[in-house]
Amino acid sequence: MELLGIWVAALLTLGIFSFLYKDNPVYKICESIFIGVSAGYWAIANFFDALHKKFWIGVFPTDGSDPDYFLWFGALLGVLMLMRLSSKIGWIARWPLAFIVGATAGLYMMLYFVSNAMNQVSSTMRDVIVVNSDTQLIIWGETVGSILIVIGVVSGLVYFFFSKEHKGIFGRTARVGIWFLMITFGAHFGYTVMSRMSLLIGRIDFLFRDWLHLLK
Amino acid sequence: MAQKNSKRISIVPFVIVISFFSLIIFSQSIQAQTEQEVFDSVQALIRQAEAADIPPAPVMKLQAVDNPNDKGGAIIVSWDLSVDDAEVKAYQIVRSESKDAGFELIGEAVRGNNTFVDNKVEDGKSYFYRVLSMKTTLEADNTVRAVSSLQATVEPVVSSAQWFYMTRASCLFFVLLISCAIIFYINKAKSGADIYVRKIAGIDAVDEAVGRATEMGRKIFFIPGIQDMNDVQTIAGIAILGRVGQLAAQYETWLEVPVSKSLVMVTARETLKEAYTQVGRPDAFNQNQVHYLTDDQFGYAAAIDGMVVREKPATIFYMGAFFAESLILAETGNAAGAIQIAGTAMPSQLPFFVASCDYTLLGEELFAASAYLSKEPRQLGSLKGQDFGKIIFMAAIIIGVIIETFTNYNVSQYFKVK
Amino acid sequence: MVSTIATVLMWGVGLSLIYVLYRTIKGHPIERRVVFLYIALTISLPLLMGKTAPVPVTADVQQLVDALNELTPGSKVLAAFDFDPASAPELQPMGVAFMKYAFKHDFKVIVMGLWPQGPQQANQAIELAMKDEIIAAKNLQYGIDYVNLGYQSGAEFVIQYMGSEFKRMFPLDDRHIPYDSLPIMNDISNFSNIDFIFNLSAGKPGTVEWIQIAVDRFGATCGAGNTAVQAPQVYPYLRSGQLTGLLGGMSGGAEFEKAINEKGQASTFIFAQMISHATVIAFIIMGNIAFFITRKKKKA
Amino acid sequence: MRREIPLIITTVAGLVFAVSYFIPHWPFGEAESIFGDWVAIIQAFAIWLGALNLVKVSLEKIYRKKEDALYAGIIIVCLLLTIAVGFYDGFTGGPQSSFRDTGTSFDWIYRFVYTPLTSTMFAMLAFFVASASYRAFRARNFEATLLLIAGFFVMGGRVPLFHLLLKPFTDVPYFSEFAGWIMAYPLTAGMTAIMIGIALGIMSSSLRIILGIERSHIGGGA
Repeated sequence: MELLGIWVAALLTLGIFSFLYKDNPVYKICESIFIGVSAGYWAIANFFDALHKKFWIGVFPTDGSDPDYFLWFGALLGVLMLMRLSSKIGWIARWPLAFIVGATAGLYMMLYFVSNAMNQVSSTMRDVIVVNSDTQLIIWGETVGSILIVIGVVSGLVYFFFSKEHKGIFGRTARVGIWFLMITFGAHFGYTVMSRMSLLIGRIDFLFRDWLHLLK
Repeated sequence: MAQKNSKRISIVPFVIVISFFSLIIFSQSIQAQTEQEVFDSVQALIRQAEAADIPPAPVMKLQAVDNPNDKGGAIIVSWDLSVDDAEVKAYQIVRSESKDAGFELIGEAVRGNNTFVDNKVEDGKSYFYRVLSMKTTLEADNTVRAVSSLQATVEPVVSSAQWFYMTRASCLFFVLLISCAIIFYINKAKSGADIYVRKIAGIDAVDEAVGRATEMGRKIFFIPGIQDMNDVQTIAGIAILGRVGQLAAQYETWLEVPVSKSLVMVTARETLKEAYTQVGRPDAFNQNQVHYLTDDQFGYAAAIDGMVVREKPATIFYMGAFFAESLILAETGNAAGAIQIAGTAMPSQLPFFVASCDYTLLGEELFAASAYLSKEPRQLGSLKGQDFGKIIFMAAIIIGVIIETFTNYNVSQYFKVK
Repeated sequence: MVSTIATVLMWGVGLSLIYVLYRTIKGHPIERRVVFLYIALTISLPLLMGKTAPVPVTADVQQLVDALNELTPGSKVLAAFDFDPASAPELQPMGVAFMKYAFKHDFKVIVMGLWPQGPQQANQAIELAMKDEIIAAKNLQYGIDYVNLGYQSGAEFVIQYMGSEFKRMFPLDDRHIPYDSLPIMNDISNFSNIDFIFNLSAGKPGTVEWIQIAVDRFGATCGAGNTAVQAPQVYPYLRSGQLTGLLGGMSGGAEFEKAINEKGQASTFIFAQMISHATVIAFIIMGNIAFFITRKKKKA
Repeated sequence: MRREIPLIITTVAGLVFAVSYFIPHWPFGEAESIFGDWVAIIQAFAIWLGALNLVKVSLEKIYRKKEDALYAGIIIVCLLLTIAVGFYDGFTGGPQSSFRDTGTSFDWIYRFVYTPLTSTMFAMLAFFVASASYRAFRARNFEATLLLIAGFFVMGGRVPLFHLLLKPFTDVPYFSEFAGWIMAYPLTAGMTAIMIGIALGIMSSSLRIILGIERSHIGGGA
């Protein structure tokens, strides 16, 4: 089974890569298999791990604890969600959707405000002069860095400020802001290249090692 | 009008932030500094304790308190490490409802840890705790023997739920402040007040790009990304499509919108039809300008790829949510020599657009552009409210850094929310 | 033998770039598929050459290793595997190295995933770690020394409820054993009983959500390994101390393997990674040289 | 009715989550827990909705005998096959076992069909990045130049590439440290500004949803 598996995996890999030459039926077949298997995988995982584990065990406990009747409401909302498949009563799927949207909005509002705004403001608000606690000397690399962070954050926010025209000192600050943003995107760019190459290395390694046995 | 507005907004937040900081500094300066004394006494105790052999010395300063700021059901047991911490295998936490008997093991904390949170308590009941410093020794006959010494709490402790997270008070203040600002500006925009939005380079370039396509007699492509209408970026993209549509209608240039979601197709058709009508050219609108390709990510990219190579459009717009296909699209457009204007809030795709397109709307600029072009009060008001928030945070950072650097006050802790 | 041929071919590929540069300057850039071929070669050949490269351990990685070193035997570590096989080349080596480290240091490991594929990847990582001789000798028991809680739907909401009660989200573990029958979970109710969270993340839900909820709301300590695409987005959390240590992409994995002295997959890949970066850099430079020459000509 | 009920549901759910951040006491703490269970269950149903919808769309394609009917058929067969194998392994595995245990047929599908397909899909991006870097990434203005230079140092510094080039002269990994410095300071600064902006954006849209000013998710305008 293992050997058959490796051959199947290798052929599917090559099938997807055939897209690089041009879009072709083999690629489309592999892609269709992918879509089907992927949806099936998610469905199975959610059946056993979420619906069985969370709902079924909750309302029919096996360890003698009290059943949690509230879970039935959750299941009811879930079933309403499935109504979307019908065009006649599909509108009722908006109820569970409204619940999810509302809950997410409520949770996100505080999560993002706290972790991404307040705590970041707090971490930017530091003594910019970094001193080595033993020698009492200024650590220049970190001090310059800390000052850069303050300048970068403030000028970046100025760039994303839309109620005032970018003129004069405001405009020049925004210009500095965009430099910081560009360095940020540049670093993102470098990391993205790294990521993509890693994935390809992983695939080629599979072909060479497990399939062709060129590597040990 | 706009100028006056922007002046007012830049003073109010500063006043708020400065008064917030003054309050902090005032309250901090009246706090006594007794931390050091407590620390010294503990050190003295530790020095007094002899280095006992077996069992390890008991923990010190054991205390059990109700977990503050929670919905009840938790008690925090904490102690100062045994002086023989290095020998200790684990601190065993035992609990009883009476002071002298009926203790049960409820958990262990490994060496070096000085707290244990007991999450299995009932609110309203009194509990007594004991912590055993336990170590195991291997006897001559190869059996493991555990020895321990204990320390007990004297006062009973009761857990309860609290009504408010005190540590989150400053957070609540800023949430309310900014929320009020957003609601205020939305209402103001709804009542017809003029809300100013600054110039955005990519949007200014739209006229030029459409004009160029007209001169060259070639097509314009508008690509609204691969997400459905439930994504705010797609909605923002469609708002920009309205503007592009108006210009295309005026210049009589063929605008083509290939989409990957059927709902986007319907919306884009309506938007374009309206845009053509607004500039008095409803007859020039053709349903087939907006057409569906495929839902699939790479399939969509490959199809557009083919269209661009065959038809060599003069201008291509990418406005919406893009994922990995952004690369393929931007590369092909670039090779075909088109002017490319992109806008997305996907941080991992922005670098590729910046490097290969002529103009790029970065993140929030996309939403601002959409607010500016659609003139919708909800969007305009929110934009202004968010700007208010930005000013608050900018002011806080600048003043905070100055205070932190040149004084001894620790103001950053009031922004750190736990 | 294979590696010698690969080395010779690699030099050939490198030299042929000069011709590519010449063509590009002349205004006849090579076709897209030829670029594809170059990438395929500059990744395949270095892999076959079987070389490694020295990796200096960076501060972000060292911070994570330091935090792990501070944990004592018996510490309870939550390992959240939030990725799918698509990102496995980057994250799986980190997962394997972490498991080896944790088992060798006698941590109690609790595995879970917010992505359904995560627990399956974790099983593979544990399986591989168990093959290590030292770890095999320990004869670790499922349910006592480690456990796989499986996946639960609800993304960030799962973390939110784990903050008050793990059991509520995982009444059964992955093998359908009730929570209360697992000795390892005996004195674990929520994050307050967990000493360290190690998160491997390829997107959403992932490190950002763990920080926002487990760390900022419930006071846990969290270190993470991220795909390189996501890593830059979490750097602000690193500075603010919300995140304790970060492994970014393949190079982060290789540095981690070096720092904890567990040579693994990432270390063997880093040479190919390096050559592929060199190729991309070369292509960017060539493209831009041609761009500036043609622009000058137009102006003149 | 059709409009009001979803609106009320949204507001109640949103308020419970926002308020319980500040008030842990009954009823908010409890309501939050119960709602959280529901979210997990609804999201699991949503995944099934997606799978069923895929079947529906594919069946429609086959019905209309479109050119991609063959592919639609493959999708349905693979989907049903995976689900069938998963159910079989999940229900017949006996006690203390899981559908994802090593050695099950479902694990075979995972290892040898799902894994190669999904990872190869993403691995293809490596090729596209390379060709775009050659044909499209130009230092066309100051901003793009800055971006490419930062990318250059990060790409070369995060792997031992520049370190090896410098090796004949010094053993200190200057380029690695410089790449680390870019990440620790300028990147962190830019990213923090973006994060604060996004946080405010999410806050304002959440606020609009909770207060019922934004209704697009329930199919209504302003």
